[in-house]
Amino acid sequence: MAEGMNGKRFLFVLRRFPIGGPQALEALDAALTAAAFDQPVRLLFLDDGVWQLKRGQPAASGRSPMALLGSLALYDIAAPPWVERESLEERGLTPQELTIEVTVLARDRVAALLDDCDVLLNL
Amino acid sequence: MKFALMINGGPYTSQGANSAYGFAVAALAQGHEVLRVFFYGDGVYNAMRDMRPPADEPPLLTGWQALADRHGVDLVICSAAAERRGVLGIGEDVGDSGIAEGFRVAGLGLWVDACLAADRVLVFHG
Amino acid sequence: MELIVDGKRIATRDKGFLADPADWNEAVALVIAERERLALDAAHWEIIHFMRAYYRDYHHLPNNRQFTKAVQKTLGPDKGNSRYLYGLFPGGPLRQVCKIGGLPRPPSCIT
Amino acid sequence: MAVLHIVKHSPDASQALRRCLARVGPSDSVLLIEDAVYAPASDAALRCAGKIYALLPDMAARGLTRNPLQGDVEYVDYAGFVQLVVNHDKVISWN
Repeated sequence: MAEGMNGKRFLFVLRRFPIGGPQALEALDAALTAAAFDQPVRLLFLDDGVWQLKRGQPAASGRSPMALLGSLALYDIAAPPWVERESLEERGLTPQELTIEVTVLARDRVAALLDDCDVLLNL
Repeated sequence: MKFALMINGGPYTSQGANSAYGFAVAALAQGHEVLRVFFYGDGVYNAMRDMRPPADEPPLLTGWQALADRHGVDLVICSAAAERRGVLGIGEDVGDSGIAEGFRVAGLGLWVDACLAADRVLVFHG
Repeated sequence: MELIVDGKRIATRDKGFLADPADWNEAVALVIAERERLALDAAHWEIIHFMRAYYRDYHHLPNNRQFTKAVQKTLGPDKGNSRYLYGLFPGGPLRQVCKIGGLPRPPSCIT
Repeated sequence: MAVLHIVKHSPDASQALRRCLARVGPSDSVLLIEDAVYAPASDAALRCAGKIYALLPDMAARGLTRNPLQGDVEYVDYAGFVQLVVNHDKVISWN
Protein backbone atom coordinates (compact mmCIF):
# COMPACT_ATOMS: atom_id res chain seq x y z
CA MET A 1 0.00 0.00 0.00
CA ALA A 2 2.58 2.52 1.08
CA GLU A 3 5.15 1.09 -1.28
CA GLY A 4 6.10 3.34 -4.13
CA MET A 5 4.64 6.38 -2.40
CA ASN A 6 6.55 9.12 -0.72
CA GLY A 7 6.39 8.88 3.03
CA LYS A 8 4.18 11.27 4.94
CA ARG A 9 5.19 12.71 8.27
CA PHE A 10 2.45 12.02 10.82
CA LEU A 11 2.01 14.03 14.01
CA PHE A 12 -0.39 12.57 16.58
CA VAL A 13 -1.65 14.98 19.23
CA LEU A 14 -2.60 13.00 22.33
CA ARG A 15 -4.95 14.84 24.69
CA ARG A 16 -7.01 12.08 26.31
CA PHE A 17 -6.98 10.83 29.88
CA PRO A 18 -5.40 7.36 30.03
CA ILE A 19 -8.11 5.34 31.76
CA GLY A 20 -11.59 6.86 31.49
CA GLY A 21 -12.31 5.31 28.11
CA PRO A 22 -10.54 3.46 25.31
CA GLN A 23 -9.87 6.69 23.40
CA ALA A 24 -6.30 7.14 24.59
CA LEU A 25 -5.46 3.59 23.67
CA GLU A 26 -7.24 3.82 20.32
CA ALA A 27 -5.30 6.98 19.44
CA LEU A 28 -1.96 5.37 20.29
CA ASP A 29 -2.95 2.25 18.35
CA ALA A 30 -3.56 4.43 15.29
CA ALA A 31 -0.14 6.05 15.73
CA LEU A 32 1.56 2.64 15.94
CA THR A 33 -0.32 1.49 12.85
CA ALA A 34 0.95 4.50 10.89
CA ALA A 35 4.45 3.68 12.13
CA ALA A 36 3.97 0.06 11.07
CA PHE A 37 3.46 1.42 7.54
CA ASP A 38 7.03 2.73 7.82
CA GLN A 39 5.83 6.32 7.94
CA PRO A 40 7.67 8.77 10.19
CA VAL A 41 5.50 9.28 13.26
CA ARG A 42 5.83 11.86 16.04
CA LEU A 43 3.78 12.15 19.21
CA LEU A 44 2.83 15.33 21.06
CA PHE A 45 1.20 15.08 24.49
CA LEU A 46 -0.95 18.08 25.41
CA ASP A 47 -3.33 19.03 28.20
CA ASP A 48 -4.82 16.03 30.04
CA GLY A 49 -2.97 13.71 27.65
CA VAL A 50 0.17 14.18 29.75
CA TRP A 51 -1.47 12.06 32.45
CA GLN A 52 -0.91 9.08 30.13
CA LEU A 53 2.81 9.45 30.86
CA LYS A 54 2.65 9.56 34.63
CA ARG A 55 4.81 6.95 36.29
CA GLY A 56 3.27 4.57 38.81
CA GLN A 57 0.15 3.54 36.92
CA PRO A 58 -0.42 -0.21 37.10
CA ALA A 59 0.10 -1.44 33.58
CA ALA A 60 -1.25 -4.94 33.94
CA SER A 61 -4.85 -4.31 32.94
CA GLY A 62 -4.06 -3.43 29.34
CA ARG A 63 -6.68 -0.70 29.50
CA SER A 64 -4.24 2.17 29.65
CA PRO A 65 -1.64 3.13 27.06
CA MET A 66 1.12 2.94 29.71
CA ALA A 67 2.60 -0.44 28.85
CA LEU A 68 2.20 0.16 25.13
CA LEU A 69 4.26 3.35 25.34
CA GLY A 70 7.22 1.05 25.91
CA SER A 71 6.87 -0.21 22.34
CA LEU A 72 7.69 3.07 20.57
CA ALA A 73 11.23 1.98 19.65
CA LEU A 74 9.90 -1.34 18.37
CA TYR A 75 7.74 0.62 15.91
CA ASP A 76 10.65 2.88 14.91
CA ILE A 77 9.19 5.93 16.63
CA ALA A 78 12.69 7.07 17.38
CA ALA A 79 12.41 10.59 18.73
CA PRO A 80 11.16 10.96 22.29
CA PRO A 81 7.56 12.24 22.35
CA TRP A 82 7.04 15.97 22.70
CA VAL A 83 5.34 17.19 25.85
CA GLU A 84 4.20 20.76 26.38
CA ARG A 85 5.84 22.35 29.44
CA GLU A 86 2.72 24.29 30.45
CA SER A 87 0.56 21.16 30.27
CA LEU A 88 2.88 19.53 32.80
CA GLU A 89 3.13 22.59 35.03
CA GLU A 90 -0.63 23.14 35.16
CA ARG A 91 -0.96 19.60 36.52
CA GLY A 92 1.92 19.74 38.96
CA LEU A 93 3.93 17.19 36.97
CA THR A 94 7.64 17.22 36.21
CA PRO A 95 9.48 15.33 33.44
CA GLN A 96 11.11 13.20 36.17
CA GLU A 97 7.71 11.78 37.08
CA LEU A 98 7.08 10.47 33.58
CA THR A 99 7.41 6.85 32.57
CA ILE A 100 9.38 7.51 29.36
CA GLU A 101 11.93 10.00 28.14
CA VAL A 102 10.32 13.08 26.56
CA THR A 103 11.27 16.34 24.90
CA VAL A 104 9.74 19.29 26.71
CA LEU A 105 8.45 22.10 24.53
CA ALA A 106 7.10 25.54 25.47
CA ARG A 107 3.50 26.39 24.56
CA ASP A 108 4.50 29.20 22.23
CA ARG A 109 6.37 26.67 20.09
CA VAL A 110 3.47 24.23 19.74
CA ALA A 111 1.90 26.05 16.77
CA ALA A 112 5.12 25.64 14.77
CA LEU A 113 5.33 21.95 15.68
CA LEU A 114 1.70 21.38 14.58
CA ASP A 115 2.62 22.91 11.25
CA ASP A 116 5.72 20.73 10.84
CA CYS A 117 4.08 17.56 9.52
CA ASP A 118 2.04 16.25 6.58
CA VAL A 119 -0.79 14.54 8.44
CA LEU A 120 -1.98 16.05 11.72
CA LEU A 121 -4.26 13.90 13.87
CA ASN A 122 -5.97 14.41 17.20
CA LEU A 123 -8.22 11.38 17.65
CA MET B 1 -8.62 17.45 -4.05
CA LYS B 2 -8.90 14.13 -2.22
CA PHE B 3 -10.26 13.95 1.32
CA ALA B 4 -10.16 11.25 3.98
CA LEU B 5 -12.61 11.62 6.87
CA MET B 6 -12.67 9.94 10.24
CA ILE B 7 -15.77 9.90 12.44
CA ASN B 8 -15.27 8.87 16.03
CA GLY B 9 -18.49 10.05 17.63
CA GLY B 10 -21.72 8.08 17.96
CA PRO B 11 -24.86 9.04 16.01
CA TYR B 12 -27.08 10.23 18.85
CA THR B 13 -24.53 11.54 21.30
CA SER B 14 -23.14 14.35 19.20
CA GLN B 15 -23.40 16.23 15.95
CA GLY B 16 -20.01 15.05 14.66
CA ALA B 17 -21.28 12.57 12.09
CA ASN B 18 -23.77 15.15 10.76
CA SER B 19 -20.98 17.68 10.33
CA ALA B 20 -18.89 15.10 8.50
CA TYR B 21 -21.80 14.34 6.20
CA GLY B 22 -22.41 18.05 5.51
CA PHE B 23 -18.75 18.47 4.69
CA ALA B 24 -18.67 15.40 2.42
CA VAL B 25 -21.73 16.55 0.46
CA ALA B 26 -20.28 20.06 -0.01
CA ALA B 27 -16.88 18.69 -1.01
CA LEU B 28 -18.39 16.35 -3.62
CA ALA B 29 -20.57 19.20 -4.94
CA GLN B 30 -17.39 21.19 -5.59
CA GLY B 31 -15.92 18.32 -7.58
CA HIS B 32 -13.59 17.06 -4.88
CA GLU B 33 -13.20 13.40 -4.02
CA VAL B 34 -14.02 11.79 -0.69
CA LEU B 35 -11.87 8.69 -0.79
CA ARG B 36 -12.93 7.07 2.42
CA VAL B 37 -14.91 7.67 5.59
CA PHE B 38 -13.40 5.68 8.44
CA PHE B 39 -15.63 5.03 11.44
CA TYR B 40 -13.48 4.68 14.55
CA GLY B 41 -14.21 4.54 18.26
CA ASP B 42 -17.87 5.24 19.02
CA GLY B 43 -18.21 6.27 15.37
CA VAL B 44 -18.81 2.60 14.51
CA TYR B 45 -22.37 2.94 15.87
CA ASN B 46 -23.20 5.07 12.83
CA ALA B 47 -23.23 1.90 10.75
CA MET B 48 -25.87 -0.01 12.70
CA ARG B 49 -28.36 -1.45 10.23
CA ASP B 50 -31.35 -1.54 12.55
CA MET B 51 -31.44 2.09 13.60
CA ARG B 52 -35.03 3.30 13.26
CA PRO B 53 -35.18 7.06 13.78
CA PRO B 54 -38.65 8.62 13.68
CA ALA B 55 -39.80 9.46 10.15
CA ASP B 56 -39.34 13.19 10.68
CA GLU B 57 -35.63 12.83 11.45
CA PRO B 58 -33.34 12.81 8.43
CA PRO B 59 -31.67 9.37 8.44
CA LEU B 60 -27.93 9.83 8.16
CA LEU B 61 -27.44 6.16 7.38
CA THR B 62 -29.17 6.32 4.00
CA GLY B 63 -27.26 9.53 3.31
CA TRP B 64 -23.94 7.73 3.69
CA GLN B 65 -25.18 4.83 1.59
CA ALA B 66 -26.16 7.25 -1.18
CA LEU B 67 -22.69 8.83 -1.14
CA ALA B 68 -21.16 5.39 -1.42
CA ASP B 69 -23.49 4.51 -4.31
CA ARG B 70 -23.24 7.69 -6.32
CA HIS B 71 -19.72 8.87 -5.57
CA GLY B 72 -17.85 5.71 -4.64
CA VAL B 73 -17.12 6.91 -1.11
CA ASP B 74 -15.57 3.95 0.72
CA LEU B 75 -17.36 3.47 4.07
CA VAL B 76 -15.14 1.52 6.46
CA ILE B 77 -15.84 0.50 10.05
CA CYS B 78 -12.82 -0.21 12.21
CA SER B 79 -12.91 -3.88 13.10
CA ALA B 80 -11.19 -3.48 16.47
CA ALA B 81 -13.44 -0.63 17.58
CA ALA B 82 -16.55 -2.44 16.34
CA GLU B 83 -15.69 -5.69 17.99
CA ARG B 84 -14.95 -4.03 21.32
CA ARG B 85 -18.40 -2.43 21.23
CA GLY B 86 -20.37 -5.47 20.16
CA VAL B 87 -21.31 -3.98 16.81
CA LEU B 88 -20.30 -7.08 14.91
CA GLY B 89 -22.48 -9.53 16.77
CA ILE B 90 -21.12 -12.64 18.40
CA GLY B 91 -19.82 -14.62 15.46
CA GLU B 92 -16.72 -14.26 13.39
CA ASP B 93 -18.88 -13.89 10.31
CA VAL B 94 -19.53 -10.30 9.30
CA GLY B 95 -22.60 -11.46 7.40
CA ASP B 96 -24.34 -12.13 10.71
CA SER B 97 -23.55 -8.69 12.10
CA GLY B 98 -25.76 -5.66 12.52
CA ILE B 99 -23.77 -3.63 10.00
CA ALA B 100 -25.76 -1.83 7.33
CA GLU B 101 -25.28 -2.46 3.64
CA GLY B 102 -22.68 -0.31 1.96
CA PHE B 103 -20.23 -0.41 4.86
CA ARG B 104 -17.31 -2.75 5.18
CA VAL B 105 -15.29 -3.84 8.19
CA ALA B 106 -11.52 -3.55 8.12
CA GLY B 107 -8.51 -2.69 10.23
CA LEU B 108 -6.81 0.59 11.00
CA GLY B 109 -4.47 -0.07 8.10
CA LEU B 110 -7.16 1.23 5.74
CA TRP B 111 -7.24 4.50 7.67
CA VAL B 112 -3.49 4.96 7.34
CA ASP B 113 -3.81 4.00 3.68
CA ALA B 114 -6.45 6.75 3.24
CA CYS B 115 -4.21 9.29 5.00
CA LEU B 116 -1.43 8.44 2.55
CA ALA B 117 -3.66 8.77 -0.50
CA ALA B 118 -5.55 11.92 0.55
CA ASP B 119 -4.57 15.58 0.21
CA ARG B 120 -6.43 16.50 3.38
CA VAL B 121 -7.41 14.47 6.43
CA LEU B 122 -10.24 15.53 8.78
CA VAL B 123 -11.39 14.05 12.07
CA PHE B 124 -14.96 14.62 13.29
CA HIS B 125 -15.19 13.95 17.01
CA GLY B 126 -18.19 12.95 19.06
CA MET C 1 -15.64 -26.30 23.26
CA GLU C 2 -13.02 -27.89 25.46
CA LEU C 3 -9.51 -29.17 25.05
CA ILE C 4 -8.30 -32.27 26.86
CA VAL C 5 -4.58 -32.05 27.62
CA ASP C 6 -2.95 -34.75 29.77
CA GLY C 7 -6.38 -35.64 31.08
CA LYS C 8 -7.14 -32.07 32.13
CA ARG C 9 -10.13 -30.22 30.68
CA ILE C 10 -9.35 -26.74 29.40
CA ALA C 11 -12.07 -24.26 28.45
CA THR C 12 -11.90 -22.23 25.26
CA ARG C 13 -13.86 -19.34 23.76
CA ASP C 14 -13.89 -17.41 20.50
CA LYS C 15 -13.61 -20.58 18.42
CA GLY C 16 -10.70 -22.22 20.15
CA PHE C 17 -8.85 -19.45 21.99
CA LEU C 18 -8.12 -20.25 25.63
CA ALA C 19 -10.68 -18.88 28.07
CA ASP C 20 -7.99 -18.51 30.73
CA PRO C 21 -4.46 -17.64 29.59
CA ALA C 22 -3.12 -19.22 32.79
CA ASP C 23 -4.04 -22.63 31.34
CA TRP C 24 -1.36 -22.28 28.68
CA ASN C 25 1.75 -24.40 28.47
CA GLU C 26 3.63 -25.95 25.57
CA ALA C 27 1.62 -29.16 25.77
CA VAL C 28 -1.57 -27.12 25.40
CA ALA C 29 -0.02 -25.29 22.47
CA LEU C 30 0.67 -28.59 20.73
CA VAL C 31 -2.97 -29.67 21.10
CA ILE C 32 -4.28 -26.36 19.75
CA ALA C 33 -1.79 -26.50 16.87
CA GLU C 34 -2.95 -30.02 16.01
CA ARG C 35 -6.53 -28.72 15.74
CA GLU C 36 -5.20 -26.05 13.40
CA ARG C 37 -3.50 -28.85 11.44
CA LEU C 38 -0.05 -27.48 12.21
CA ALA C 39 3.02 -29.46 13.26
CA LEU C 40 5.11 -27.00 15.24
CA ASP C 41 8.82 -26.78 14.58
CA ALA C 42 11.47 -24.38 15.87
CA ALA C 43 10.46 -21.68 13.39
CA HIS C 44 6.86 -21.73 14.65
CA TRP C 45 7.97 -21.67 18.27
CA GLU C 46 10.17 -18.65 17.63
CA ILE C 47 7.18 -16.61 16.47
CA ILE C 48 4.93 -17.94 19.24
CA HIS C 49 7.45 -17.03 21.93
CA PHE C 50 7.99 -13.64 20.31
CA MET C 51 4.26 -12.92 20.46
CA ARG C 52 3.93 -14.06 24.06
CA ALA C 53 6.79 -11.76 25.06
CA TYR C 54 5.23 -8.87 23.10
CA TYR C 55 1.93 -9.35 24.90
CA ARG C 56 3.63 -9.68 28.29
CA ASP C 57 5.60 -6.45 27.76
CA TYR C 58 2.99 -4.23 26.12
CA HIS C 59 -0.41 -5.69 27.11
CA HIS C 60 -1.43 -5.11 23.51
CA LEU C 61 -2.95 -7.20 20.77
CA PRO C 62 -1.53 -5.82 17.53
CA ASN C 63 -3.21 -5.72 14.15
CA ASN C 64 -1.66 -7.54 11.21
CA ARG C 65 0.44 -4.63 10.08
CA GLN C 66 1.79 -3.95 13.56
CA PHE C 67 2.48 -7.66 14.09
CA THR C 68 4.53 -7.95 10.91
CA LYS C 69 6.45 -4.78 11.75
CA ALA C 70 7.17 -5.93 15.30
CA VAL C 71 8.41 -9.34 14.06
CA GLN C 72 10.56 -7.59 11.48
CA LYS C 73 12.11 -5.29 14.05
CA THR C 74 12.74 -8.11 16.55
CA LEU C 75 13.63 -11.10 14.38
CA GLY C 76 14.74 -9.37 11.19
CA PRO C 77 13.25 -8.70 7.75
CA ASP C 78 13.67 -12.34 6.67
CA LYS C 79 10.97 -13.25 9.18
CA GLY C 80 8.99 -10.04 9.48
CA ASN C 81 7.17 -10.38 6.17
CA SER C 82 3.87 -11.86 5.10
CA ARG C 83 5.33 -14.57 2.89
CA TYR C 84 7.42 -16.06 5.69
CA LEU C 85 4.70 -15.76 8.29
CA TYR C 86 1.95 -17.18 6.07
CA GLY C 87 4.31 -19.99 5.13
CA LEU C 88 4.45 -20.99 8.79
CA PHE C 89 0.84 -20.17 9.68
CA PRO C 90 -1.32 -20.54 6.56
CA GLY C 91 -4.54 -19.99 8.52
CA GLY C 92 -3.56 -16.37 9.23
CA PRO C 93 -0.31 -15.77 11.14
CA LEU C 94 -1.49 -13.35 13.80
CA ARG C 95 -4.68 -15.26 14.59
CA GLN C 96 -2.97 -18.65 14.71
CA VAL C 97 0.01 -17.42 16.71
CA CYS C 98 -2.25 -15.86 19.33
CA LYS C 99 -4.46 -18.93 19.48
CA ILE C 100 -1.61 -21.41 19.81
CA GLY C 101 0.23 -19.04 22.15
CA GLY C 102 -2.71 -18.93 24.57
CA LEU C 103 -3.36 -15.22 24.02
CA PRO C 104 -6.72 -13.52 23.42
CA ARG C 105 -8.09 -13.33 19.90
CA PRO C 106 -6.60 -10.22 18.27
CA PRO C 107 -9.26 -7.73 17.22
CA SER C 108 -8.63 -7.38 13.51
CA CYS C 109 -8.95 -11.11 12.84
CA ILE C 110 -12.58 -11.01 11.88
CA THR C 111 -12.87 -11.76 8.20
CA MET D 1 2.09 26.27 5.43
CA ALA D 2 -0.86 26.70 7.75
CA VAL D 3 -3.19 24.75 9.99
CA LEU D 4 -6.99 24.91 10.15
CA HIS D 5 -8.16 24.31 13.72
CA ILE D 6 -11.74 23.06 14.13
CA VAL D 7 -13.57 23.45 17.44
CA LYS D 8 -17.01 21.98 18.10
CA HIS D 9 -17.73 22.50 21.82
CA SER D 10 -19.08 25.61 23.48
CA PRO D 11 -16.60 27.40 25.75
CA ASP D 12 -18.75 26.44 28.71
CA ALA D 13 -18.95 22.72 27.98
CA SER D 14 -15.28 22.16 27.29
CA GLN D 15 -11.87 23.77 27.46
CA ALA D 16 -11.26 22.85 23.83
CA LEU D 17 -11.71 26.37 22.46
CA ARG D 18 -9.41 27.93 25.04
CA ARG D 19 -6.87 25.14 24.57
CA CYS D 20 -7.01 25.55 20.81
CA LEU D 21 -6.70 29.36 20.73
CA ALA D 22 -3.49 29.10 22.79
CA ARG D 23 -1.87 27.00 20.05
CA VAL D 24 -2.88 28.90 16.92
CA GLY D 25 -0.08 30.26 14.75
CA PRO D 26 -0.21 33.57 12.84
CA SER D 27 -0.98 31.95 9.48
CA ASP D 28 -3.49 29.50 10.98
CA SER D 29 -7.28 29.77 11.13
CA VAL D 30 -9.92 28.57 13.57
CA LEU D 31 -13.32 27.31 12.42
CA LEU D 32 -16.11 27.14 14.97
CA ILE D 33 -18.75 24.51 14.24
CA GLU D 34 -21.60 22.82 16.15
CA ASP D 35 -21.91 24.17 19.73
CA ALA D 36 -18.72 26.21 19.35
CA VAL D 37 -20.79 28.72 17.32
CA TYR D 38 -22.21 29.90 20.65
CA ALA D 39 -18.81 31.44 21.37
CA PRO D 40 -19.08 34.44 19.00
CA ALA D 41 -22.69 34.96 20.06
CA SER D 42 -21.53 35.65 23.60
CA ASP D 43 -18.80 37.96 24.79
CA ALA D 44 -16.31 35.11 25.05
CA ALA D 45 -12.82 36.37 24.35
CA LEU D 46 -12.05 35.13 20.87
CA ARG D 47 -8.49 36.31 20.50
CA CYS D 48 -5.76 34.30 18.87
CA ALA D 49 -2.86 34.75 16.48
CA GLY D 50 -4.88 33.64 13.44
CA LYS D 51 -8.27 34.28 11.83
CA ILE D 52 -11.56 33.00 13.21
CA TYR D 53 -14.52 31.68 11.22
CA ALA D 54 -17.91 30.34 12.27
CA LEU D 55 -20.15 27.92 10.37
CA LEU D 56 -23.37 29.70 9.38
CA PRO D 57 -25.68 26.68 9.06
CA ASP D 58 -24.83 25.65 12.64
CA MET D 59 -25.56 29.21 13.75
CA ALA D 60 -28.86 29.31 11.88
CA ALA D 61 -29.90 25.99 13.41
CA ARG D 62 -29.40 27.60 16.84
CA GLY D 63 -31.18 30.83 15.94
CA LEU D 64 -27.93 32.77 16.15
CA THR D 65 -26.99 35.75 14.03
CA ARG D 66 -23.73 37.58 13.46
CA ASN D 67 -22.60 39.40 16.58
CA PRO D 68 -21.46 42.95 15.69
CA LEU D 69 -19.33 42.97 18.85
CA GLN D 70 -17.19 40.17 17.38
CA GLY D 71 -16.13 42.10 14.30
CA ASP D 72 -13.13 39.90 13.55
CA VAL D 73 -15.14 36.72 13.11
CA GLU D 74 -15.94 35.74 9.54
CA TYR D 75 -18.79 33.45 8.51
CA VAL D 76 -18.85 30.53 6.08
CA ASP D 77 -21.32 27.94 4.85
CA TYR D 78 -20.35 24.31 4.15
CA ALA D 79 -18.90 25.29 0.76
CA GLY D 80 -16.74 27.84 2.59
CA PHE D 81 -15.78 25.13 5.11
CA VAL D 82 -14.50 23.01 2.22
CA GLN D 83 -12.63 26.02 0.82
CA LEU D 84 -10.96 26.64 4.19
CA VAL D 85 -9.78 23.04 4.28
CA VAL D 86 -8.42 23.37 0.75
CA ASN D 87 -6.63 26.62 1.63
CA HIS D 88 -4.84 25.19 4.68
CA ASP D 89 -2.28 22.40 4.47
CA LYS D 90 -3.73 20.37 7.30
CA VAL D 91 -6.56 20.28 9.76
CA ILE D 92 -6.71 19.54 13.46
CA SER D 93 -9.99 18.96 15.33
CA TRP D 94 -10.01 19.82 19.02
CA ASN D 95 -12.20 17.46 21.02
